[in-house]
Amino acid sequence: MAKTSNYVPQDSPLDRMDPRAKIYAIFCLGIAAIIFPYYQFSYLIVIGLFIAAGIAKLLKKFTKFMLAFAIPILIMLIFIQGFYSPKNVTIIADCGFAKLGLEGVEYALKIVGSLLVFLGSFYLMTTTTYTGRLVAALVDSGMNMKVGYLVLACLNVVPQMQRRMLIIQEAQAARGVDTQGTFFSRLKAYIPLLGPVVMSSFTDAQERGMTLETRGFGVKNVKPTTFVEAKKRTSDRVVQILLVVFLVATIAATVFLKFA
Amino acid sequence: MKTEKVGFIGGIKEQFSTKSLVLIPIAVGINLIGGTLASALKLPLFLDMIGTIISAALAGPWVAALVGLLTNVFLALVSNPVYLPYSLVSIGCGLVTGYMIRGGMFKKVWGVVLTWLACTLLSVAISSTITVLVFGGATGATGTSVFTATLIAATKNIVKSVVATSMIENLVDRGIAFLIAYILLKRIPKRFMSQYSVEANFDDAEIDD
Amino acid sequence: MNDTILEVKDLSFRYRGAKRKAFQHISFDVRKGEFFCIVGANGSGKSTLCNALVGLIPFYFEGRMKGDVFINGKNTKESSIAELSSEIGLVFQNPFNQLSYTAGTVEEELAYGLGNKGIPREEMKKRVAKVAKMMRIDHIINKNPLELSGGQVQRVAFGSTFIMEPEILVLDECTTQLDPLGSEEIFDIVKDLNKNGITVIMVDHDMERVARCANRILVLEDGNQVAIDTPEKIFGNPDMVAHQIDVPDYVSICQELKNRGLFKGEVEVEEEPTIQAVKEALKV
Amino acid sequence: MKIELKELRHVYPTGEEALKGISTVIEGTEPVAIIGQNGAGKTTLVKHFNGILRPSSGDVLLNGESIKTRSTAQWSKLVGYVFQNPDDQLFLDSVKREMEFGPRQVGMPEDKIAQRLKVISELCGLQDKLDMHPFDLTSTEKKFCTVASVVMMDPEVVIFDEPTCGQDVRGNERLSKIVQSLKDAGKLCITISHDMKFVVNNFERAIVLYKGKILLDGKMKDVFAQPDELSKTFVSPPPITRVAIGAELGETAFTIPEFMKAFDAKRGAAKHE
Repeated sequence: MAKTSNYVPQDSPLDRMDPRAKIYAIFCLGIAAIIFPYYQFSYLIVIGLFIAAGIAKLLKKFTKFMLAFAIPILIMLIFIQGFYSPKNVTIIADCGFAKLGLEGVEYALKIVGSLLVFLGSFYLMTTTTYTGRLVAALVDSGMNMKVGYLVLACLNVVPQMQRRMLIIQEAQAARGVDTQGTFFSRLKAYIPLLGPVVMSSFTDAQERGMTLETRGFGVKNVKPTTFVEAKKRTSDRVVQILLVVFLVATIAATVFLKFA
Repeated sequence: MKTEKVGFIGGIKEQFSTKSLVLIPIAVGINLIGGTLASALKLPLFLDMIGTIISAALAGPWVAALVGLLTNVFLALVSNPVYLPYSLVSIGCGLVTGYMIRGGMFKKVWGVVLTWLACTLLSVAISSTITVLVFGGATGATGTSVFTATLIAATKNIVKSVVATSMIENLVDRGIAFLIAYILLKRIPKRFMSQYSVEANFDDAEIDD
Repeated sequence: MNDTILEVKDLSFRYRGAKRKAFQHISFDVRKGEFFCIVGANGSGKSTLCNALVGLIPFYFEGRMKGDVFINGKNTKESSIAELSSEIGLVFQNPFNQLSYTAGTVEEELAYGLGNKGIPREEMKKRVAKVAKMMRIDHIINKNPLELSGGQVQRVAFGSTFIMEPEILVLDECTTQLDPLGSEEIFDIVKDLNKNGITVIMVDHDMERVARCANRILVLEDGNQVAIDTPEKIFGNPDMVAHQIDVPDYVSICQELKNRGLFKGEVEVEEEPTIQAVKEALKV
Repeated sequence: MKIELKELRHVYPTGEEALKGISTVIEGTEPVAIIGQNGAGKTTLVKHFNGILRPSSGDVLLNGESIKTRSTAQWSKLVGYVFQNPDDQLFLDSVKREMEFGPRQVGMPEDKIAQRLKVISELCGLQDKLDMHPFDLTSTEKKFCTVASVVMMDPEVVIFDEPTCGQDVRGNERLSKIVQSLKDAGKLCITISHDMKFVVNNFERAIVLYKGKILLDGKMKDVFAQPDELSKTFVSPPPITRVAIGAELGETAFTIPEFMKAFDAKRGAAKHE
């Protein structure tokens, strides 16, 4: 069965943190990493993320994810930008077929660094946040219930449809649809397999709409409540303020470095 | 139940009735299942916008755009955050397809071809921009990235290589996706369509005895 | 017991784009606390009628409706589906299409409708606990609804409908997709609810069950109202077979006995009385 | 047609052992019903008859050939399987196309397809609905569309998964007719069903499963003469049979004439005393 989210329930400070504070973290840390002129800075933040992952008891999973992303893209980008970036002036190595330029390598490191900050913090948020709580928090902050419905429904509907797909594969195989063979015979099997999913989805959509309507979906002039609690604690507010302060400080430092 | 003429924003709002809203997760599901199915059948294709096209035809451009966005958000949440910036491509495709269908493009085969080409061009433009500006040319060690790298080594031009790769990839993939979506759309039962169509081309006469 | 809770007056409906009406000129009333059944062949308009009772027609489905439905004297046309949901609830066939798809646990699922109506969390928790117990799902309250069996999901669907505190429950073939054990569990609950004063309107194919439960039965054929009467009168009438109504075995047995002059009075519609009747007949 | 089950075991990837050694032979044209509580292994068992599932150990032989030798799509010529939910199968825009799809997949000649289309559509009551969209049919007709699309392939064995689910009187009558005519045409019908009324009136042999094993196997009458064994797997006889047992008629009656015959016999005997 397909997984519906990355969330791993753990008893940790990161798990208890309000989802909104984590969203602040993604943006504040990410933007800071992008604007600061030296690429080393983003790697410092990445180290910080590793510490956070350790606190969240997810160090192993996090490391695996970060390495699986960082290594291939680093190699690709150093190859692409290092050898072929038009900005290259300082040559640090000559490999015969092309010359490796310092500016390109630094640019590659900068991109990868910023991406790692964004992806790492995003990943940490998804692994430490129950999606229901994230939506509850956003609804609490004034987000429309309909948007909340869409995010949660997508996460829940897809695995359901994937299970359905397996049954349809069996049903169509029993009607002689072969999923082996040449490219064209496999392509030909695509419609008998996807078709029933699409067609029956419409009946499903209609009935699910009925269900939502009878559950008071989209009632106007009512402030909806959620079963899952979403309350900001003082510590969450402190974290948010610290993150904003960090971003402001980085901006100040960047400006200072540029003009001084 | 009569639809009145409303402004642009009102028109967008009208596309989001409960009936359309429940269609969105299902269209996202079709996108993703289309993709999984393609890899299960070992087809070298993505085929991950069939749901977007179908929702564009049924519920309009903005619903389709949202389907595109949510598909990428879903992938970002459960598989790889790299998908997130590319949601712009999906949104763009949803809008272009939706508005072209609104303009009557799906009534004739050449219209479908035109929509396919427009969608492909837009995809290439947006996705190349993202690949170059956000990711510096590659998003990892995927087949596409390796192909791009090879092209760069040959042409010594990053932008051109990214665009060329994206062009090949999108042209074939979107083509087959449009073909399949078109075939499926033609098979959607009238009974269902009549519940969706905003146009009043259905016999809506009073009940009489 | 005799106060009318629901009244249908000369109701007709045609779906948009459809050639013929789903049903026409339907008129009946349902009394408070009654167990009312609707029977008829597939395609005779039963489900559409159910949708009209809960307000999905005219508010959700596109088409033309004529006539009125009154619940507690209030015309449904002047209400909304959401408002109606606290007076009349619907449970239909496919359990998995009755989930909101927004909940990670059964308790969140149960609470979803209350959340939309802005019920405070304290009240929500109280009602969830009460309904979970009633629907016998309190042991799976923290499970993901999508990982439950069809029977369990159907009980969750019952709970989500019932938590809105309706006085009338409309059950549209709500056990068709369940196995016998799952169906029995559901019917035990339905019988309990009915005993506690909830009015039940049920569509079902199992005539043994209909005969056993119903106070009155409405027979539909091709969208027309054919008859409305007690189970004994409906099933005891040989013409009903012509209206595509399956007659319970008990009734057939009684009629055979009657033909031989070994049984008097109205037909039996339940197992025990039938056995007694057969035993009596053996002695004659 | 002959299906041999040899110590068939099936263990799901989750570790659940659904079938714990099933051995029996299904032969000829005698319709077989497989009954038992949910989770007894009914569906798991029949999914081995066309290779959707593969034995974990043991074997299934179709006319002497092991099920393992071919794919489900290849077996589909020999074994047809009507799934419970029509929506898992239908995807074309007319009943006719739906019916022609399977036969074309297995390479049936066009003239034979045309000829069968006529016969089968009549058998399934769809002769006037051939141009309709399957999703515009009533649920009864939709079910028969899936039955027709499988029977069209002219398989030797037809498996029905819960065929009476959601059916009305006419639907049940038509199903009986289909089972009978398949039998007359020399085909083997196998069904999984919870509907005992349908099972006892249309099937001659019953295989009762309980926790992955065969609990009872034999003629319908003999099987239903053992209500205590049956209750182990939560199968209860149809109402008429229950009344016959309750009134101590001493016969396993499935139909009204059978019931009355038993009744008269008992009454006659009582009078003689």
